[in-house]
Amino acid sequence: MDKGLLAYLLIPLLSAVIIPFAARSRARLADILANVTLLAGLLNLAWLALRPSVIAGGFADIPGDGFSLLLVGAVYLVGLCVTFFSAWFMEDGQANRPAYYSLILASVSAMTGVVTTTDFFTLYVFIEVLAVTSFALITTDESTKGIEGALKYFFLTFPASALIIVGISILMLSLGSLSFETLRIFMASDVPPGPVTFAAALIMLGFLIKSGVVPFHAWTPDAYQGAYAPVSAHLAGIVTKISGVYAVVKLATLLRFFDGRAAALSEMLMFLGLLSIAVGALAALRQKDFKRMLAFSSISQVGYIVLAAGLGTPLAIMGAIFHLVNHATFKTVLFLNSASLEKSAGTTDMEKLGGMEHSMPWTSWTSVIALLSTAGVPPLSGFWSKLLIILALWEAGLRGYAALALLFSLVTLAYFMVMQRKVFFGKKTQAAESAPEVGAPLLAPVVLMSALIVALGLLFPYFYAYAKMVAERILL
Amino acid sequence: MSVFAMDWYLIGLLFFVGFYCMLASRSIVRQLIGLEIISKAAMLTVISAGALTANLVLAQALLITMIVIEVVVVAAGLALLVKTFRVNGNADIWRLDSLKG
Amino acid sequence: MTYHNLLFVLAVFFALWAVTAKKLLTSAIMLALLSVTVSLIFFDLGAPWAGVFELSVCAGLITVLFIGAVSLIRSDEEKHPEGRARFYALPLALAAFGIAAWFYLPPFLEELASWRRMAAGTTTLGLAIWDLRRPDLLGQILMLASGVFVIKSVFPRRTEK
Amino acid sequence: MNLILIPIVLPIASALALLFISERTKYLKELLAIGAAVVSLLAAANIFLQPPPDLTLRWLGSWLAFSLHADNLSAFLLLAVSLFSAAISVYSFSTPNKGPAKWFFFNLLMTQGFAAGAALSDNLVAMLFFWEGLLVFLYTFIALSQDNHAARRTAMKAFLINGVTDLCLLVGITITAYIAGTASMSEISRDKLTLDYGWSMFAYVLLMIGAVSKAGAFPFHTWIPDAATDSSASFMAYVPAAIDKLLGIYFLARASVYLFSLNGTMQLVLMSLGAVTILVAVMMAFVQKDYKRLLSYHAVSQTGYMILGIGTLNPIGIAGGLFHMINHATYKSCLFMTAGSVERQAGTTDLSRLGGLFRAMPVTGVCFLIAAAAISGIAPLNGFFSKELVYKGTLDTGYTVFFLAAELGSFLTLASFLKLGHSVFFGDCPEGLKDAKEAPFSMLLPMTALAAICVAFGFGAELPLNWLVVPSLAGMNIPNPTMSGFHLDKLYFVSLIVILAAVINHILGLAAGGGKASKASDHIHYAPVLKETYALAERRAFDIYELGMDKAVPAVSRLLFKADRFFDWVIDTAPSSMAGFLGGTASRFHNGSYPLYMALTIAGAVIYILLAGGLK
Repeated sequence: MDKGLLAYLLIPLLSAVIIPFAARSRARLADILANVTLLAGLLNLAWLALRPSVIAGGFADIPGDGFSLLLVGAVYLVGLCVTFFSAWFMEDGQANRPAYYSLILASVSAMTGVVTTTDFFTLYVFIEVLAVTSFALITTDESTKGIEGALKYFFLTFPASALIIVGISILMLSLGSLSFETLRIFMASDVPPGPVTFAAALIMLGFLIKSGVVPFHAWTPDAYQGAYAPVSAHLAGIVTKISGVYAVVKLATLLRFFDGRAAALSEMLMFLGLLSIAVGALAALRQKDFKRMLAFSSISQVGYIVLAAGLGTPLAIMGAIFHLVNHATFKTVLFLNSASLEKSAGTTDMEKLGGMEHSMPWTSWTSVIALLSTAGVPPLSGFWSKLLIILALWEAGLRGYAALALLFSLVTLAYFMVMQRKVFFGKKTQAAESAPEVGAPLLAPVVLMSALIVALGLLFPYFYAYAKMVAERILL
Repeated sequence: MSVFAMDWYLIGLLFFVGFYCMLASRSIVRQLIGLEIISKAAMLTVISAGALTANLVLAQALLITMIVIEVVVVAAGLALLVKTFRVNGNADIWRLDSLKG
Repeated sequence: MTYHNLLFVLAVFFALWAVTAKKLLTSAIMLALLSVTVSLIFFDLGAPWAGVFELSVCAGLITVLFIGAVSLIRSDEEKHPEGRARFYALPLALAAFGIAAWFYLPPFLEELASWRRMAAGTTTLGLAIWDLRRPDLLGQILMLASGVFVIKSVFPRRTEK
Repeated sequence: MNLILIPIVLPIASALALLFISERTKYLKELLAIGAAVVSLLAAANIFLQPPPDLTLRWLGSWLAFSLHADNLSAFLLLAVSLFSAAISVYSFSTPNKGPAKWFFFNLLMTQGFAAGAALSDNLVAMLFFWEGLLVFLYTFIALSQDNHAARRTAMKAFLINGVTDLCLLVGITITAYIAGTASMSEISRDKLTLDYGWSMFAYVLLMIGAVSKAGAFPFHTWIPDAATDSSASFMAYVPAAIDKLLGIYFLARASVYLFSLNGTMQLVLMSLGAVTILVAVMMAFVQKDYKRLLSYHAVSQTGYMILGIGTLNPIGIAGGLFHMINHATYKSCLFMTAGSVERQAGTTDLSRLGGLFRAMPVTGVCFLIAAAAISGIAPLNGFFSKELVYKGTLDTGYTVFFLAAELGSFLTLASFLKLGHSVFFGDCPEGLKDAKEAPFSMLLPMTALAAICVAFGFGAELPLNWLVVPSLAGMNIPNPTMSGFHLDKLYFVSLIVILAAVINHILGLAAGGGKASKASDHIHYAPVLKETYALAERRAFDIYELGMDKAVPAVSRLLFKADRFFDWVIDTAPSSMAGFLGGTASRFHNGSYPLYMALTIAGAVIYILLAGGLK
């Protein structure tokens, strides 16, 4: 475990424990505590990474491998956006308000644990914590759909833990250690891999199930659609990415796919990635609910990351890391906007919405930015990550994969255009007449994230230097 | 056949029973029981692997953590069960199909 | 040896019973018996601490939780009993799987065992937990805290009711 | 800044500036347009007198240099373009309808700028750029000249005809530049292309089609008479009468003697084209009953003389062609201007409802008489001299038949103008026109100026020949023709015979038509054989555009529609229905059923494990 980043785990945990006591008499204190904790953490991280001397030095003196730091930043950012949004979104009478913020902080803490750990079993522990908090968060508003989503999430992903444990025990049997470093050294050596790759494949399978890759994706749309509105942003933006996709990318780097020692697994991973891209995009085309469409889109985007991870070359890993961060930004924007829609218009059914642009311009235009970034339109950040992934595929000689990835990127654009036309553009409908724009506090996180999308796209060269440094550190 | 292979063969049967239960049962309680069976099987693999490699210390250290996790997970699952029972009046997971499309 | 294998077979048997039992209460009790069997296996394999934890927590605490939940939903369960056919098919399916796996799994597992790497030194369990698995302790704390929050979130204190 | 840019940039800039002027300002737009045109004219005169250095802007290497080059011919053409722009902008000062006035001046200045660019371009690609720009503004010019459906339909007709021929020009230029290895006209002319090589024949024919179509020759002329009725007289006086003729003949001359050295066959083709154009158009013109429509057919007919002149390929013929080009622009503009002022004052251009206007509009009448005499080739006006040059050139080639055809055209031209003049300015004045007044000064000024040029170029024919035409020929490396004293030849007497014949014909026609001047052509119109031909022509049976629109286009469009449906199906329906099908399948699959999801997950996991299961 990276001790340098331990504080980012402990402080939210502390806050989470304090909140129920502090908020006993004044419920609002819970919001403030949670927001302050996350904001302070974020500022601290920004100081750590964005000091001029660090930037000038090409991020060379970033602690650890840099990947953790980046993801801790993403976790805190999304967490802050969600808590800030929830503070105004949540109704005042909500009984489980303190518990809600405690759970968010606990999940932030667990995610920090996930991204800073250096051991498979610890990874498993934190991922279980994350999963447990997620179920409770999904059902925050006690709606039928929320409970349904939570239950499906619970039962469809928990068997994955058993697979991970079996993988871990085989790893223990054949490798004798559970640390990442041992596996990396082992894979870099000439020793015949034996059951180690099988163990890794089992662990990978567990994480693939948890990240919602086709054909293990069935829980994803239900959980995202059913979840309490801000929680779906938290869940789609960061939680499932950290609990599944992060581990897949990490394993891909540890297994050194570019060496070809685990070629079968690499090929399987790439196939699953492409399958996810295709199924997610095609299924999203026909959705009628805004959140469900976003969920399918999320599956599709996760497919890109898994595809890149399966390829495993430094360029592809860089693309995967960057896409992971980008996915956190644009999916958070889109899901928070769906929450705004739900609050303002009372529904996320696209058949009932329409012409919302007239009454909710900010929501509409931030959605446009986010969806263009998702679809990979230059110069937004999503373009660069997809470009890196497709370039990596092309360079590796996988022309067919590259072409298909590009094609489904167009399909992404297509379904988002359909969505945008149905929900935001077009003639003013009854729903739009009676739906006012949400207040500034609800818009602030979304606008911040949109600005970040644009900024990451425009300042890509700086980010490229960082991502390159990260990719080199974790691969070499 | 070695003891280890026999053990793991029977653990495989346990996995099968657990997964079959999760696939076939409608009741959320029984789903949880299936989950429990699966995680028991997973625990057995850990201890068995530890015993095989004379690494029981590490295996037990892992197992204690796993048991703690299991308790919380089951508690969370049962909490969900109670909640869904309150809201829907039944504990039938097959009837939960309002989210579709 | 026989005892060891018998325990495993017993575990499978209890699992089977837990799944196929008509009453959920029986299922919960069979699950507890499964836990007891598993903890006996742990003792047999030389992992007493694991066995103790398994016996106390899984066979005890979890069973209590289960029985509480089952008694909560018993009325509904009696009104709408599940179709039994699927569960009667389980022993047959298990037999089919067992016979198929008998030919496929053991060679695979033998080879797996042949790749084993013996552990080097031995320490006590406490030292191992404290020295090697310290982050797991942190995880455990987080897990327990989360469990509390989950329960608080799912069953909040209703002020108005 | 090079002076050479002013005639191009200034009008375009002014045109764009016009768009920002409020609709309510009274004379600002007109004054701006006139000012721009006059300054351009001065700049053009300066360029003509002191040719500035070439201007070359590189685009894509040397192959696509945007080079402007003012040699004698280009400068001459630029001067003519600017002159007519200035004349028309002054003439349009008092256009009655305020609505499209802004657009009129906008189009006028745009056309001027692009025409100047086309005249000055040395590079074929640059010229093509300006040429296509003219096409765009041709469309907007007609479409915006009147606010009705007919104007838009005619605009589309003009656009399509010229668009197709411009496409030919494009292909021709591409092939030419490919064969020559350069797109610069001056470089090509150093080593002229011959027609021996198969592709170069093809290229030349395409260039020729582009040029004669711009000039409005048969069979690409059919939009001009329609435009005469569907658009304004100012437009007719400007574009079909002046600019199009100037540019078309300019480029025909360039292509025929500057870029290519032609052989006898092509000479015959060109001369035949010219003769046919003269005859067909003048036959149609003769029987028209509308002032502007009659003039428009003459505009086509006169093109024939120019093509004939260039087609002779001898110096005198080419000189005649070029001289006729500038003369024609002068008197035909003048004639359209008289038509415009008659229309403005009398409210109609129908010959049967006009008459006796000479008393009311003496200045217009005199201008008409001068211009009509000039177009009919009456000595000593400018048309006489240019036609004589063409005749001389034709006779020098030895093909007497073309000479005879040209003389027949001349006869019919005169006859039709006798009829026109008689029915508009003389004879009885209808009731409604008793109190018609003279046109305003702004209309009379350019009219009289152009009439004066007609007279001046007639009496002093040496002057334009020596200053304009001969240097242009010299610029194209054509030996200086001997042009003095030729009109004392026997041609002079032939012309006299033609004039007499026309007068006799008119008198006969008047007698046959019961004294009504507007029916003076009926004896030929309804003569046997000709009657049926005219009937067919009136039904536009000879109009390639209408033929194409009626017969070829529906068939082709049906075919294309089928093809389009197919491609549409391939690129749109098939993927979207496939995506819809797959998406539908996917969304039907996600039916919310937990056991299905569980089974899927477990099956996926089992397959994954089996695939990953090999220990090796």
